[in-house]
Amino acid sequence: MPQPIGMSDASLAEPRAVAAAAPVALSFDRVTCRFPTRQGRGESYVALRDISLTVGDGEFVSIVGPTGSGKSTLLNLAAGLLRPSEGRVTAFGQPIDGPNRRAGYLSQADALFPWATALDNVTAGLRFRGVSPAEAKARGEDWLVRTGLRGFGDRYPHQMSGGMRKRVALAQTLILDPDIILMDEPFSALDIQTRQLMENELLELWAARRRSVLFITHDLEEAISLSDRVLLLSAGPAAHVIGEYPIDLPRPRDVAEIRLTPAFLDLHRRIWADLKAQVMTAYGQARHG
Amino acid sequence: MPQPIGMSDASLAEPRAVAAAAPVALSFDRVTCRFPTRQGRGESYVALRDISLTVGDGEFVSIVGPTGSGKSTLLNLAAGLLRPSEGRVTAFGQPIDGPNRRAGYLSQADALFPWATALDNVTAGLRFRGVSPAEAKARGEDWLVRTGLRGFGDRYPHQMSGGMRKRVALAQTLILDPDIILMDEPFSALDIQTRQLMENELLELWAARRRSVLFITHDLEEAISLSDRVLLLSAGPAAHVIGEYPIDLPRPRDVAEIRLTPAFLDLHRRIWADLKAQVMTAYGQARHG
Amino acid sequence: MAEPQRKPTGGVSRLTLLGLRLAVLVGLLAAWHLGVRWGLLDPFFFSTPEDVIARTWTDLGHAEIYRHLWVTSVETLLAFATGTAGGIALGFWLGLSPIASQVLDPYVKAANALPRVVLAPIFALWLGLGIWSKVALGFSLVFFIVFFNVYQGIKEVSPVVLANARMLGASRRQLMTAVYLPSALSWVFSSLHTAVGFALVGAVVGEYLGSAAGLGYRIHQAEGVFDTVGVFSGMLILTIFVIAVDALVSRIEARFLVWRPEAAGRTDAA
Amino acid sequence: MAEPQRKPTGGVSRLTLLGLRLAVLVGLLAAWHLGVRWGLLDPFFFSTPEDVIARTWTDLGHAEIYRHLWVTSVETLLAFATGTAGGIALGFWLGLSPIASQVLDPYVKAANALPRVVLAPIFALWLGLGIWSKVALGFSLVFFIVFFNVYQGIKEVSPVVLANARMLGASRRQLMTAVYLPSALSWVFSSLHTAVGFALVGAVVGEYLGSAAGLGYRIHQAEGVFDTVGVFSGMLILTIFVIAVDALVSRIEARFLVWRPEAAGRTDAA
Amino acid sequence: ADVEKPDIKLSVGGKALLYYLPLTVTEKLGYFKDAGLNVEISDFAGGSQSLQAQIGGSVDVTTGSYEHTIQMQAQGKPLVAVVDLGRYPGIALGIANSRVASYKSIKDLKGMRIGVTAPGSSTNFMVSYLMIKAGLKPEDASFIGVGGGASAVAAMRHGQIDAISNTDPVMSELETAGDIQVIADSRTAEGTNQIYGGPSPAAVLYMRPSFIQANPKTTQALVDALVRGLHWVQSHSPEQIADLMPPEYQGGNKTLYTTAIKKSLAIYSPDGKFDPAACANTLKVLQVFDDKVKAASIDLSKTYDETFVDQAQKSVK
Ligand SMILES: Nc1ncnc2c1ncn2[C@@H]1O[C@H](COP(=O)(O)OP(=O)(O)OP(=O)(O)O)[C@@H](O)[C@H]1O
Ligand SMILES: Nc1ncnc2c1ncn2[C@@H]1O[C@H](COP(=O)(O)OP(=O)(O)OP(=O)(O)O)[C@@H](O)[C@H]1O
Ligand SMILES: [Mg+2]
Ligand SMILES: [Mg+2]
Repeated sequence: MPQPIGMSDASLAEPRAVAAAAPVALSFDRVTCRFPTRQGRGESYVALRDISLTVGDGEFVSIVGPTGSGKSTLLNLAAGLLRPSEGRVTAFGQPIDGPNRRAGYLSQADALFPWATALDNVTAGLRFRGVSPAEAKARGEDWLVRTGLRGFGDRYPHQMSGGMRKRVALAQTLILDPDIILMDEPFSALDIQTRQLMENELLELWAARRRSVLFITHDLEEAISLSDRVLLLSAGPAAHVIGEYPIDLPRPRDVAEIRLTPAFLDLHRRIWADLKAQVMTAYGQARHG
Repeated sequence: MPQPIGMSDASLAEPRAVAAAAPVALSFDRVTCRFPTRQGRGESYVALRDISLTVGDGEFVSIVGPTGSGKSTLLNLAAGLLRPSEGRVTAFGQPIDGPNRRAGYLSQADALFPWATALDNVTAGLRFRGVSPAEAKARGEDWLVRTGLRGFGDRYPHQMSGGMRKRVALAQTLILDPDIILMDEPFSALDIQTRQLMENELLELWAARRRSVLFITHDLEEAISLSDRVLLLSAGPAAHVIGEYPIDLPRPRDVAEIRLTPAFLDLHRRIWADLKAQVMTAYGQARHG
Repeated sequence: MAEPQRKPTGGVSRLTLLGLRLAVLVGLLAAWHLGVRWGLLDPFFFSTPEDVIARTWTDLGHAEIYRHLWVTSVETLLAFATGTAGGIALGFWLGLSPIASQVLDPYVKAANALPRVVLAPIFALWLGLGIWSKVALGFSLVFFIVFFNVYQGIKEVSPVVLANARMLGASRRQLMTAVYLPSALSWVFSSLHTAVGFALVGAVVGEYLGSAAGLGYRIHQAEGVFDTVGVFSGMLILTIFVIAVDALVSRIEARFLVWRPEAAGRTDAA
Repeated sequence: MAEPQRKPTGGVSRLTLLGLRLAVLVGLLAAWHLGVRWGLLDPFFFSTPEDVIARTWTDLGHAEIYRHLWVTSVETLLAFATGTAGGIALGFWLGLSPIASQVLDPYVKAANALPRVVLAPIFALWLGLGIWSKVALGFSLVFFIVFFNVYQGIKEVSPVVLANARMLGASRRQLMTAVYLPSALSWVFSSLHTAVGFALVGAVVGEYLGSAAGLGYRIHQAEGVFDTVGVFSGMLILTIFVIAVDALVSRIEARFLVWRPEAAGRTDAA
Repeated sequence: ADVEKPDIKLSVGGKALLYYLPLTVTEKLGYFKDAGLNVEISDFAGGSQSLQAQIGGSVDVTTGSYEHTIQMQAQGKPLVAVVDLGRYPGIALGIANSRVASYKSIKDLKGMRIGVTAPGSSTNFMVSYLMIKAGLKPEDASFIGVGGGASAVAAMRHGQIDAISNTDPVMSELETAGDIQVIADSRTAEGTNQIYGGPSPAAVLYMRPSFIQANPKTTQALVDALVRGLHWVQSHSPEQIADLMPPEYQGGNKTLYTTAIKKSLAIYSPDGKFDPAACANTLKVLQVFDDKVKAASIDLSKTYDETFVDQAQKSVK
């Protein structure tokens, strides 16, 4: 079961320095990912180059980075929906081949089943696992309430607002209580208030069960207030991890209150400066270079 | 052409008090919008009730409100893609019947043509208007650069990241320079840095041509830093405008800098308090009642 | 209580619709009648609408026709059911197994191109002259139509939704029932509308080529004695029959596809 | 230079594929051969694979067959082209005009259910005995298959994308070329794969029912004198022909649908 | 030869059937060419389709059953036969071997499943006629359309029918293989006499009267060529005839084909002339089954025109 993976090579970011001793939930070992562009012409775009990182068991890791840098790609690799062109990805020491069964994945795009109601969407995973319909319904209703969707259980996706659909997707993933939770901008379609409610809900859940989380967001405040560690991805092409920031804020946290503490503001300022530089590169590259 | 519309009824929010004298780009007059739910059973859900609001010519108006309150529905009405169940919507004094030809609409969902490259997507509107291919290409390339997508012109939507697609959609709408710009959370998929760059780009453009803008966002700071006026929508069902906040910050603004001014912070605090109350209602309703 | 309307076009009242449909029917009949009257259409080949309707009316008054209709219906429905089931099954198999699909692709296409009329004797040989050889002929038409659509429908399943189901732990079987099947349903139904017609064609042609009963037999008999009225009246009965079956398919379709947005639906749904 | 791979299944090498296909072919031929050998299949009805191949081989060495093949090809391609064009045109019209579609719906379905074989004399009457009556028969099959799919394809257009195009100022015409057509393309192509086969069936059956040349004519002749070898060899040639045409359709399809994600594509694309 | 219309379109329903053998013989020997004609032969699935092509005007002339001229006269579409290719219908009725033991007379057809080429065709009529003569009603048996090729053979071999009424080569194939016992045979003078009480014209060349009026010389040339063909058939052995036919007609089994020719040889008219009594025989049969023919008053003399054959007797040696 969980075993640390020995790695001997050096890389720009050295995440193992932090997590090496702890059991490892997710590990990227010198992963490179290329996409073919222009069918048939053999050209390709290097999205990620030589990424090494780990997520410890029970650790909450966030990834921030400029748009288009490769965050979603990274998450797809962790989910086992993409295979790396080079290097390897392991979950609890097992190489990932095909969908990562120990992970739950909330994707950036709308991935609800359009032919199922909100309740049926939320309970889909339970039904796949053979949970009895009655129990699935009860637990599903509970999750609808938790995500503020009480009474909307019989709506089809096209009858819900963007934010409502996102919350259904959230409930759909979390109801299964997976060992590894992969989330790609889960809260970006929500207003700030609802978002904070959801963030607290997630933190509560995480504190109770201590699952491993890999979390992608554009909101640096969100990243800091939730995580144990924030990783900064460089601008693409050939994105790699260029910064790693352990967040040593005390737990339990309230995401609204913690933002006002000086320690938070300090961390925010530091990461922000690095992130800004990255975005300027990305944008400058695309715009002028 | 632009004429003020006389309205005699009273409503909770009185937007006309501000904009009545100026020419009116967009006007909602006691608009109610119902959706049938559960096919065939004749039940219906009242999304918006009795909404009256106006957007003056050249005015930048933002709408904030809890998720699921009816913001997108409002914008669909303004775009002429939905018809109100009651009341009427006019653009420059003309009732809207079918797609509002004077408006550009950036929808919340991914609405790019999946079969067209980024460049072809950006220039689609120009080609519909009979602009020569060469000119369309030149202007399209220019917009790709402006949105930081130089060199990605030949990618298909499925080959781009979420943020990249959103920027293509932005360019697609703005390249046509419509009289009324309707935007539904255009920047929520972008990281903060890129978002600020895009916001400044939008402000610059707006300052230069003085188009009317109706802007939906979840980010209150964004709403304040961009707008002339912020409208607050109540939680659904039967959402209505419960607050209206003229933003008298000086122009031109830099969206990053203005957030640090005391006037901004003051406005932010006021609106935030109201918004928070709304969200708590919405969430409480759904969760407990 | 006006609901938000999507498009100015669309709904006409049921009555207007019926009126328009009748107008088209009357127009067609009038054109036919006048065509024969004015000598543009030779009654030897086309008969006249009044004769055909009169004959159909008398025929429908006799028990005899119902025996034939019954035989044809049974054949049609069996061909439709088996062809649909077979097409869906093979469509799923090949749609989900890239290797099998690549290997079998040329054979499926070749089989689709075989002229069924030529195969009729072989069907008769294997399945006898009773209803089964007609069912086989109908099957061989329905099967391919359904197959190609199901196969394509499988390929069109949204990769995002599919990946989501995988991550939620769906087994292969569950993927099938929970993702592929509902997603491919509109493809399936589209093919069924074509297939209903072809099932009937298969049954009738089968009867026409060799049988002892059924509408195709009657038509063939009428044709043998150059009784055009009989031929057309047979086809009229066929037509009425197939419209009834198709209405059934449409009703089932509406039942299965409740979850879809209307034509010009929401613009914030991805 | 491995690209990121999506699924462990999927690609087998071209050579393996060819090998597997050949294996299936050989398997089929062996089953046939042994079936005849062991008396399960009566050679009177089934001939033997070696005879069929030998006959096909000799036939292909004579100029005669190419004349027939040429006639059939021309008919097939014409039926395919006209049927496709007609199906797409009507599909678009009815797909975009809800009133027309509701009014004409029963008539289209009725027409689809008419047994074409019975109509063959009328086609001959109107179009003569040359290739056109065969084209008409093929047309009447292809048309409906394409029509129903195009019609459904139009209905499946994403409302979000459609609304976007409207807001961008697309005229009705432009909506058609810029949205409906590309969006419905996969439906169209799916129908074309079925349609190729049916175009050929139409042509061959037309020839079979009455003609002076073509592969159907040859098959009919062979059948009349119990020349099973000739019947099967004719079908073999048909088969080869249709596979070639279908490969062409697939190639065009690949060309038109470059924009699609592969089967298990991105999960952040809506 | 100077004909009005050298390019002639001819329709036939099943050219490979022995019923139409003289046509193929004439074509193969090049007699049409000799007469200055360029004949394009379109082959149809059955006689009624080839008749429809004639009525529709798609073809100029047709080789088909003499019955058609009567049936069409009843429908107001006069056709005129100009040369008789077959004296006897060439149809035979056979009983499956398994039923032979219990078969005594036509009356025993009652309750049987009888295969005919198509419902309403002359193979059907012949059986029905026999049944009526024997005091049965046609409804006493069930008639199954089995076509005229391999499908007919299959139906009999696989026990799907108890009796079969068909033409050659189907009947010869079944007889040779010992599947059936022939009980009525209109391939011979004697058999035809038994069934109809005299000969009854089978295949003829017919056309619309207007065609004859407009193209008398062409018509004469066609008749001349076919009469030459008939003479050739009379003066050659079945083997020689089989050799003349296109190789694919033999279906890979020359012996069977030759046997079939031998069996059918008697049905071909030696001179192409019409026999009024025979024509009346045909009418008599039709009046029993065809309501339209029964209702109409048929002028038999308008259904055929002997002038061309008579002329041909002089010119063709
Ligand atoms: N299938 C593909 N084909 C070609 N390029 C691709 C493909 N998928 C992703 N890319 C490219 O890989 C890069 C990274 O994409 P990814 O979606 O991982 O970015 P991201 O960091 O998630 O961005 P965002 O914050 O906008 O969601 C982008 O430049 C994108 O264009
Ligand atoms: N077609 C529909 N059928 C039924 N209900 C609908 C339909 N469209 C919208 N609604 C309902 O109307 C309400 C408002 O939806 P809308 O999309 O306008 O919200 P929103 O303010 O844009 O939310 P978000 O911030 O999450 O995008 C929601 O409760 C939604 O469920
Ligand atoms: Mg992403
Ligand atoms: Mg919205």
